[in-house]
Amino acid sequence: MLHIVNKSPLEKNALDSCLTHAQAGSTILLIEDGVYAVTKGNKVEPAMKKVMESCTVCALWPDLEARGMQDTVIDGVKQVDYNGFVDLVAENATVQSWL
Amino acid sequence: MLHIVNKSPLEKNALDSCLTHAQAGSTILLIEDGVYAVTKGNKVEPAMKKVMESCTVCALWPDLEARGMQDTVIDGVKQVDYNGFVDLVAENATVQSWL
Amino acid sequence: MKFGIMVNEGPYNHQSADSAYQFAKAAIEKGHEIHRVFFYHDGVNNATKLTEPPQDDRHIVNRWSKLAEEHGVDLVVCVAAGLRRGIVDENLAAGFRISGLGQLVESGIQADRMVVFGD
Amino acid sequence: MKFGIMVNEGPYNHQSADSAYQFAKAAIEKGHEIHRVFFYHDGVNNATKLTEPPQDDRHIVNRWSKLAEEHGVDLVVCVAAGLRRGIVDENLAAGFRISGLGQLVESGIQADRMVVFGD
Amino acid sequence: MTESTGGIDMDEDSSGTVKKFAFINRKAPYGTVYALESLEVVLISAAFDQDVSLMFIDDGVYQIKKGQGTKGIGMKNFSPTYRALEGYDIEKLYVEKESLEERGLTEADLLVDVEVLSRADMAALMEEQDVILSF
Amino acid sequence: MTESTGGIDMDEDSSGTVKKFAFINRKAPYGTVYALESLEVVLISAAFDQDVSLMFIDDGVYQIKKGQGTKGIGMKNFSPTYRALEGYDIEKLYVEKESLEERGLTEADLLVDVEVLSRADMAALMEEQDVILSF
Repeated sequence: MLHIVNKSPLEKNALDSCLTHAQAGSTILLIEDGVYAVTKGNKVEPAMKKVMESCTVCALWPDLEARGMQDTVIDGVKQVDYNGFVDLVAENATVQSWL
Repeated sequence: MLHIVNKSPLEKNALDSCLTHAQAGSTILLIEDGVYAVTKGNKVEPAMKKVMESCTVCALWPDLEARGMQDTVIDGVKQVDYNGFVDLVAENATVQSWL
Repeated sequence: MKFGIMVNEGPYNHQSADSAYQFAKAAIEKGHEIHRVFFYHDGVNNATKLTEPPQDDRHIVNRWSKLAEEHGVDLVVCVAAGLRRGIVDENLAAGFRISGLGQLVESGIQADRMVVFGD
Repeated sequence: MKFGIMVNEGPYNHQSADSAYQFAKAAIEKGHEIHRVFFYHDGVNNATKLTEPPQDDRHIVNRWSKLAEEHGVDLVVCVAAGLRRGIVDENLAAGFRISGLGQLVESGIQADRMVVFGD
Repeated sequence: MTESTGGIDMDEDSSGTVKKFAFINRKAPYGTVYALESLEVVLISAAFDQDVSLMFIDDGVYQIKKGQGTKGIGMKNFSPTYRALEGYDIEKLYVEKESLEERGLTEADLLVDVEVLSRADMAALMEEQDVILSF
Repeated sequence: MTESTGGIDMDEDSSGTVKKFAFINRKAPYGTVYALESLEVVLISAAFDQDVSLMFIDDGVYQIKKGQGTKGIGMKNFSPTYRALEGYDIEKLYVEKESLEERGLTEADLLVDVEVLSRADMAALMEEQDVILSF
């Protein structure tokens, strides 16, 4: 399953809810304001590092770059562009957006 | 100062932010999805009880009733209708909405 | 007392358009004056005359128009926000007028209170 | 592969309309098919032809129309959500059509993947 | 006509296909329109003979709280419609236990029969779906 | 014309009145339009000779993060406008220390000169205002 989160982790509970529901082996893609979750020093950094032990975490780099956060991404996060986003959707049988 | 919060306390950080900024003596009015904050058993009940020691907490009862939460309001919360909402705005020199 | 109101969300999608209306109506009934209702962000969508909600639902746009007609409330749609979202003279409902952001700041200066409704 | 897309927010106010477009464009460039883009909730506001954003900004509505024109993408606006928000034949931009919610469910059945963009 | 039927006009591709459709409701009613317009999709989906599940998690559990009365806010009370779902053969309603607990609610507060699942079971159920529409 | 001037046409009531106006920014840029459209109000407010303060708290601090580049998302990068505010005599920009810290940011990450305030000082400053516009 591909989980997509587009909300800032400190503004809304969408990421929290995603993290407590994502099964081991899932892929989590962060887009839009969701990308702040994988930036160093954010309050949710420990939670993200923990989920990365069992899930693949990706972030859309155009969204990181728009927000000036491209140089502060947590190690191990896979950065993708819109083509990579399309590939992730194609590779996973189901897609769940956490709105 | 009158603080207005219209967001669910468990979905967004608006109430949190309001509670950490409201000065003693302020009035906090909960409207729309914000009214869930003053319902018994909600995770934020202890935080609401604490702020009630130094601030007046009000809730719009038409919004409580719409959501079926009118019978489970924390003791000490002042329930107002739209007329009471108008009075609160008139009584306080400044109004801050936590969107 | 003179109240300024800012509405930041579109009708039906968020309750803020409803809350703003209920507040304005109650204020008028209590003898206060609504200095202006300023529609910004998606709030400009409150001003389209093309809205046709289901018959058993409230008609948010007509409700505003009636408030303007009966109580002379000044309903101002931000021109820049309106252009971005397709709210222009062509589809503007009765009682609304299109103007600039200066009208919002002016309302903040002239009104005794400013109340923001949004998301 | 066939993708269905659902867009739940209006243009300019939320980035989801932009993300959905960028996704659709990339999918087509990679040789996939967009089965349908279904506009629901405030997403219906993507379909107004009255939009005039500032000249130095992207034109979200025209971008969708071009996608329909060049790649035959089926852009469907929910009739009920559109009526609530004033999106009707009169202000419908080129390339969009108005239809029922069944088109969304049908897209979920026929497409290989369904991706939801919203708030 | 198109409006009331939802424009149902299945072409040959879709007849016969049965997919697992999940409608995931995470938002409170009335504050935003998502709960109401989600329900409208659910009703339409009944005509397509799919395997439909409704899941209520986070603030979505408030959608089916008993005793809603909307006269004071001037909006339509759509909560009775959840009770009508059974008549459309939509019977799989799942509510998350932890989401209820964090809000001080129990199964007795709900206006319709549901199956209460633990968060872990809800997560597992999500994983089984083919199409997930989130509101 | 109306568009570029913001329809400025002060009548007698308002000339001479100076109020403390606060623009409170709590949202990240680009994900929603609030940051951009808030900035448009701020620019217009400069023409009214009011006592204007901009406060950045919660995700609002992201609005003035250095190094924004929006080519990839196809949107306009409006962050340079914050640096132009000084030319409009809008010089009171306040950023909350705790909000920066929770996001791993420091003053050095910001693209414009600001005064960093503790949450307690920010709260006290809010209390002094006459008109608060929140975005």
